[in-house]
Amino acid sequence: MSASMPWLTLIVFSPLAGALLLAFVPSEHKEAHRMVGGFFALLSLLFFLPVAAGFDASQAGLQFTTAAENAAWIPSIGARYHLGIDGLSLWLVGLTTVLGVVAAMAGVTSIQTASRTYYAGLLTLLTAVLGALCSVDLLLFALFWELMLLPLALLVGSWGDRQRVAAATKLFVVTLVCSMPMMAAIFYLWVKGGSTSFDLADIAATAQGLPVGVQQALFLAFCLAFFVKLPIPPLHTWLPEAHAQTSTAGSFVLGAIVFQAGTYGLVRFAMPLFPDAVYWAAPAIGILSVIAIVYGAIIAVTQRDMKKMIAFSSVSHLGFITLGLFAINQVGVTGALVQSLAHSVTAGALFLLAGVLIDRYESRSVDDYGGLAAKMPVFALLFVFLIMAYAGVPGLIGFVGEFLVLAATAGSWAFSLNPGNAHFGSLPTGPDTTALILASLAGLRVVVGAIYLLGLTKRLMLGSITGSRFSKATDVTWAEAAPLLPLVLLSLWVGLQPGFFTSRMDASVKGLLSGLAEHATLAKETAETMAGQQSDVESWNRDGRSPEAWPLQRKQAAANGEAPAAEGSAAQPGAAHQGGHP
Amino acid sequence: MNTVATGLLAPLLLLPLAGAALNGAVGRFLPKPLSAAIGLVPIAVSFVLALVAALQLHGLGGAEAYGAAALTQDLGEWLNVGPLVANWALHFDAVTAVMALVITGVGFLIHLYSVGYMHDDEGFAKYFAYLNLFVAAMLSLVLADNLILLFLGWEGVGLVSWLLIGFWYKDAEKVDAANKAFIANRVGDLALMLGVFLLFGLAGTVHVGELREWVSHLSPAQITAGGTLLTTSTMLLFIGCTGKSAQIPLYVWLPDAMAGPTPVSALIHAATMVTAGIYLMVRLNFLFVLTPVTLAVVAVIGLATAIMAGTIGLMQNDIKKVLAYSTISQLGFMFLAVGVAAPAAAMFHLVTHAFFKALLFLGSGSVIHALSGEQDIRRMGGLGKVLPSTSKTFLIGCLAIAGFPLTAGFFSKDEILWSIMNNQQVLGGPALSSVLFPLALFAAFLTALYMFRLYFVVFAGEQRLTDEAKSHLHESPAVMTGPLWVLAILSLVAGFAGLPHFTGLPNLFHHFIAPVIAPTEALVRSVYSHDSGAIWGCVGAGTVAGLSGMGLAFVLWGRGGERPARLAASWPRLHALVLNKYYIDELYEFTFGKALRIKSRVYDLFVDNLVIDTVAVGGAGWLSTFSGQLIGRLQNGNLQRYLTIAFIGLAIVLFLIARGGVTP
Amino acid sequence: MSLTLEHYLLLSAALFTIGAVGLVTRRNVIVLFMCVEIMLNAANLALIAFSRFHLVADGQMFAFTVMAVAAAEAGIGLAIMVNIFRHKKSLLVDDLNVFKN
Amino acid sequence: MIGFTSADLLGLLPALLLVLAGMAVLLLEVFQRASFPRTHLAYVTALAALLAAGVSYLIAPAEPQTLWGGMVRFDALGCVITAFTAVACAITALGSTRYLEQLEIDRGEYYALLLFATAGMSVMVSANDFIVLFLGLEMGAVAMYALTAYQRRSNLSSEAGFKYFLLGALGSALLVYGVAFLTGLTGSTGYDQIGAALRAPDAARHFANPTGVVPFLPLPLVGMALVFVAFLIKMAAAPFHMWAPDAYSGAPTPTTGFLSGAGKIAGVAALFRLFAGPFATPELSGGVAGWTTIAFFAALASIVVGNLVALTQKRVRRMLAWSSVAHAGYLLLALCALGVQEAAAGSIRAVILYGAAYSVATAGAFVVLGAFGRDQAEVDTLDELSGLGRKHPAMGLALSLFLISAAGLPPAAGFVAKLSLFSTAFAAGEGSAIPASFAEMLQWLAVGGLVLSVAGGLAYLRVIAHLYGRDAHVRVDYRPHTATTLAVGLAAFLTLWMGLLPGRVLVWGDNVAKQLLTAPAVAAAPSEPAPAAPADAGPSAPPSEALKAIEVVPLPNAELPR
Repeated sequence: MSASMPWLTLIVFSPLAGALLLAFVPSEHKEAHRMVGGFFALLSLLFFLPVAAGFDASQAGLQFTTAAENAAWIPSIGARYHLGIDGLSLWLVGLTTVLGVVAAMAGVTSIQTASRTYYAGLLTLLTAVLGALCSVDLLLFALFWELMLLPLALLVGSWGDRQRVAAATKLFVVTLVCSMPMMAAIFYLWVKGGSTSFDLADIAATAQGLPVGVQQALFLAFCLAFFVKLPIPPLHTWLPEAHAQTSTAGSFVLGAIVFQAGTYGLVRFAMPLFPDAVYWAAPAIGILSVIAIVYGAIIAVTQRDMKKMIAFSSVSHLGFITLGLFAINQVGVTGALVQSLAHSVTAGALFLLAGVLIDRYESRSVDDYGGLAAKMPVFALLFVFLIMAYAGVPGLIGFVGEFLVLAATAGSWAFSLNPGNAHFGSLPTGPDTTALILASLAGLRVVVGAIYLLGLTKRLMLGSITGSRFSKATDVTWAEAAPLLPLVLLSLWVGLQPGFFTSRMDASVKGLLSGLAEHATLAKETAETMAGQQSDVESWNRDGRSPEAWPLQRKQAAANGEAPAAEGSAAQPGAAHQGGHP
Repeated sequence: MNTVATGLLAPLLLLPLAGAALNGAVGRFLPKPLSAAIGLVPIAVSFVLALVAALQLHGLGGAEAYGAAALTQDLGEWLNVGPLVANWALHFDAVTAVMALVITGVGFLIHLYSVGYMHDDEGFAKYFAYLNLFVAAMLSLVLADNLILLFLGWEGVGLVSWLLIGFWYKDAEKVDAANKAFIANRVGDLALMLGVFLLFGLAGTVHVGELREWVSHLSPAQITAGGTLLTTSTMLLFIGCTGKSAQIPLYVWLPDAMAGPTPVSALIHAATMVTAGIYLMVRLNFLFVLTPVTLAVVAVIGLATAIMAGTIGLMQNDIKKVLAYSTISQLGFMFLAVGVAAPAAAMFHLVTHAFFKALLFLGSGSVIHALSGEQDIRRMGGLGKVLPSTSKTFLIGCLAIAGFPLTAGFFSKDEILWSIMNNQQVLGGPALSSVLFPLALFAAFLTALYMFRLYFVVFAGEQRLTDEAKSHLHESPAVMTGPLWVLAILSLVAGFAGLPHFTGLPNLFHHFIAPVIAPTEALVRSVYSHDSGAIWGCVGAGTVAGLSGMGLAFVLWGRGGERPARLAASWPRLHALVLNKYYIDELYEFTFGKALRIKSRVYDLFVDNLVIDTVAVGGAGWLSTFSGQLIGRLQNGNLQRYLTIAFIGLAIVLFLIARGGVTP
Repeated sequence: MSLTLEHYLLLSAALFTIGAVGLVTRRNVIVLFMCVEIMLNAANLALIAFSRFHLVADGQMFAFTVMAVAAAEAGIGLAIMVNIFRHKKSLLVDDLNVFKN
Repeated sequence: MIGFTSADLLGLLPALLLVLAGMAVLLLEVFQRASFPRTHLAYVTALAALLAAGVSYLIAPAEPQTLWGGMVRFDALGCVITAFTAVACAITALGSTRYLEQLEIDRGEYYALLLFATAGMSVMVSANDFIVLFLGLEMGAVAMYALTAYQRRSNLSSEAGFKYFLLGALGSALLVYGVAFLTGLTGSTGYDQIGAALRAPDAARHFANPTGVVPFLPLPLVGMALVFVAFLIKMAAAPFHMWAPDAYSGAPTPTTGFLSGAGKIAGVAALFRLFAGPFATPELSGGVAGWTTIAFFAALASIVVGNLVALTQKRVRRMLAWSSVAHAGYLLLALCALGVQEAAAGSIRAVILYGAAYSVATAGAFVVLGAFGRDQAEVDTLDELSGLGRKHPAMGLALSLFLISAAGLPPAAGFVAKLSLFSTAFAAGEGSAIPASFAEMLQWLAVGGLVLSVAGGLAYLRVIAHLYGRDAHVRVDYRPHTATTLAVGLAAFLTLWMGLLPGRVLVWGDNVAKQLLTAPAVAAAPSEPAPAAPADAGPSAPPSEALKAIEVVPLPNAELPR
């Protein structure tokens, strides 16, 4: 591992350097702004390449932390400049750097006025998001987290429709209000730990020593901040309006880049800090996520404003992230992370596609369009391809995340309303009734999603051409298509070769899960005391069928030279089966 | 397991894909013959490869256990997350061989036919790209060695079906039909996915071979204890199959899917894609035999679909819709076969049906082509003389589907009928069989009735053509009639591949796929009670039903006249009910259309806008602004008020101190 | 009856209260200012009484300081009042109303 | 007592420097030609202030010393706060010159007044005796009254000045009256003597209730409360804040920043010296009815009132005035924490950082606001700021930075400062010295304060949104000047530096805390279990004795000499 260079620092701060440089470029040099913006976003991506190449997939812990990246920052309060990257954050960081370049490209067509502000805001935002995604120190994370807000509000509020400022204000206020309890929780934990350290490990030790009730409250405070970013209803209310009002580039930034920090916050901080609370809250969060999925999808059906439709669809799509994470198994967490990538790529692409039309014809209403495929065949091809990627057609990126999350949900014990069913191993642990119901309901998105996505395709692309202004419509230009191409390629790459991505997550995900299982003392106790109270179906799962019977396990056991009858949990790190195996 | 790694499978799958990519990328710049060649050659090569693979597989045969012989090819990792492992791995066993041959064989003929049929279409290259893509997706469905890859193909064919139904996308109705097909399929896909998840939860694998192995290790006690879960999972899989194979309750998309080009209807909506459900159930027959409840449900649903679709088909006036309902009905027969633990019969009927239904569709395409796009049979009639090849081959198709003795349909349908009685123990005794059998006979009767109604109305009697249709009336070119004749011959002779056992003659087909369906065979054998008298009875009854259907059709429509109309008038309500397809479409439109939209509006306007946005978020904002203004109003600029408030503050401070004090 | 510390403190409190009540009730800004001066002097009285009581000079020193500072304050205060009168031609507190929220 | 040494002089050297510079500026004003550009005076003022800041940084003692016969405490607190206020003074002076020119009120006494005010604040925080405290306070206050009413031609300015003056005078009266009661303990005005008396073994007698029936106000408590309220008036904490919005709206714009920033932290620092020194007894700080309680309710009221009303303002300066009320509330929150032994050091440190961040940012923000305008018109409403950020990127960015800092968002100084401040409330909640229910209330207040701070943050964001939002306002322009640029640059640099690397300031804070909490008079108090004893001793003392203890003693000379 080439740890000699402070790659993470370079990734995080190269956009900021560009933002500073932009301050010296006169405001009328639009081309120069684009060049600087694109170059520094690209620089960040280039610095990511050695990290991706040198990443050690077998290691669960943080990597690429050089001495300079674990140094005292504010010694008197114990805050450190501590960056690190692991399997959980690797691709989030990588994708963000790619999306930064895409956003810079999107600005070329979408942002016609005040381009310097756009690129400066974008680059600052990138630094904030990347910084948040690399932070291990909670204060540093909080700093980057809050730093995201203003550039975001600026990007959303500066270009777009008349109500954009109101929308940006709502975004700012709702997210800031919801992040304040998290700030309070961070301070509280810091104080509880003796006011000496903000480092994740120390804070975790403090957190897990607190009474369970307090842990739960703090966990909720963290979740509030992250859920509003994702967003989970009823915290989503800022999203549709912001998307509808802002420019194409603003929508892209909002819809593709920013929420990743929410995902990251959950896996890096909220979950590992409060294992007991995670198990405690999992059923409720599962139900909430499913509500998000179904609710968002259903609302999207009748939206006439295409950006609002994609926004509500995003609410639905993003529910899969929390659903997967709180399934608390390897498939789920991996699926949630992949879903996070998938949503960035596909929803971002849809916003760009919608933007192409909106920027040309200045209408967000689907009723104003029709039959464009005849005039814009390449555009139609891109559109259908990305719609299908978004709808979760197998072989494309959208399928992987959704499928993994649904599989994990159906097989999860974490959602069980009977705490006795809590299970501290990895998948599969057999079906739980609640989980099955949740998976079925979440799966409704597959159907409802098809209804509105195909409806959208039909209204925009298919049918006969409406209106004389489309009769001379020309196909997408290179400038319009360029930002889409990386997204198309990513859709295919992740869809066809998800293993390339997931294999680098595996070790860290396992580490996260074993940590959760290890430290969830109360949940385990409850599970043990209640293990007797199970339905017939559940007990069949637990007792009637031993994990050794699983073909895969036997194959692995055989590969390890073990007898097939060896304890099944050997293949499941951290497993703690309660039921007796024959 | 006697599996042999081979390099044949990847090209088999990838060649059509390459053709699709090539035609999709540059096809529109190429001359049409070249596009057609790019479309045809890969399919032809794939067919040859499939044939080679099948022969190779045949050479490996011998062992009786399931999966005894299979060719495999692993193309690398796809999904690998913890226990969830699914590779790009292909698996070619007997059932796969049958499917692959049908897909590529019938597929090739339909491609060939399309060259003529689509000749004047501006989207010629695009059409062949889609068609090749379909073949690729369908092949990946049948070649998949795990359920996730199968699901890829499953969704893939749905996607291409969407593209092809909406091929003429400028017509909004066709687009609606395409969307309807995709959405209905997605409902099934969801169930299928859930079934797979449940299986994965139970067995810890999605690999078909490993699943079979897992099943073989289950003890009877475990099967009893897990009955609910196993039944649930097979039921979910079955619901998935009803989506793709257009059975109750998800059949509604198929008639509308006729909006696509006719060869597409022949390939996708008759011969191949819609049989995917049957294929899946046969593939997983080792699971279905564990759950008799599901089997019974499959049988009942299949038969109900067969009858219902038959009655609807009787009333339709669109030539393709009649065939569509016929397809649904025939698929119902196949489901019935699966349900009565006769997967071999189901597969056999699948193959023969692929021939004669493709033939019928292509024939109808030929008619439509000849009549410049006319599809309403009321404006046809008397075409037998004008379209000799088409009418002859169409007649052969009708005979085959009606089960005329010694045609392909005769053998395959009778095997199903016979299996109902023969396997009655599997269905829990004679009670269910004795209900199913007469109804199945009725379905067979209906089949003959509506098919020959179609034949007589279209080809016999006097011409009722529009002037426009008359002006261009011509027999189709050889590139179209050629495939018709090939399929006609197959429809006549294919039956002999599956001669019934009880005749003592070799049932080649059954023998070929026996290893795959061994678990079901074993179950059937374990409860089998031989009764040869009943067998001949079954065959006879089936034949009589078919012939009487033909006869009635001749009586009613063979010579024209008012009889059908009078009959309809005497049963006005029943007629209206059937004519309107039992109002099922309206029901769906309500639940997935209107009700969903209403719900959506309510969520949007009431919950989202009013409750969350206006009341909760807006309310919080209003509250803070309002209280801010209220407090701000104190600040009226009057110094004396400031002083007063300061003194009040001071008084409060002193009160606080006085109240608390420090004294104990 | 001899005057005790209490008497002085009560007087001081009374003066302080008079000043406070005056501040709230009177309308003329000069009177308001005088009321504040009364309060200051009430405090001075208490200071001196305590000083005398403890026989420590600090309080008296403070009182002198307060007087000196009060003079300075009066200077600036009266200057401002003159300025106000120049603008408003009025010294009523109700006329000081340019600031509204 | 009599006579003083060079050490005494050294301790007050920064204040002396400021006063001398003020006098020099006055003389320069008198003897110069009319055409002489007053800008030079601004540079002189800024140099003197920065020199004073540098000196106070350099001479800061390692151990606290008592000078001037016990009347002045020479320690880190005084030095640090002097340095901060002097820097704020320098920023304000540099930022004022162009403003004054435009309004044609550029005369030397303005800068002299600034310097005197700074000197007064310096004396106030160094005070170890109520006389010195009062002197310093008034020195600063009188200068600030004059500055507020400085625009003589302006109706607004005079009225603002008068309101400030009258409330300030009321505060002075309350202060003196409160001091009178405290002096009543021993007759002395010295912090150390009063503290000793309150900490003496027989201190309970000062608090005893002679009758037990009538609500009785123990004199030291009343004295403490009056002194506290006086300072609450000075720092514009609710409900004693009413003068502030009017005064801030009327005063010359750059002055306002100085008034609200430097003035506030000087007051808080003086309070900290009192509350960590003589008032650091359980009876006075007390969980239920001591200054922690007062601070708690004042903090609550200030945070609520300040943030919510700021949200509704349409005028920028008035909005900043209201949110300064909220900031006073945050500082009071830290003051609550001072009452808890475990959190005391943290609260002092937090207040130092917050004070530094806030005073610099506020001064900077008002300087920028003052620099916008044309002819005699000033920027007042939000609309007038429209598009200025686009038109003048540097100024817009700087103003945004100051507002971000005030809103407590990164990367500006306010972020870490707010963090430190609010975490002290949590630390206090963990402490043992106050009732658990109160601790919980304190923690919830911190959470609520954080959430409410969003309202204030929104008010700031609205300004930023206008800066970048719409088209430029015709009437408003930026009046460029080197001095202004310097002032804004200095403030911006400090804001960023303290935001990203606040370590140095926090070290100062630690130093201050150490010196303040280990001061000889106080050192013994919290570390020994004894202080808790008086509270216990109270009930054990028989009532008769308690009565005797406060028996009214006739004055030695019953009749005062005439």
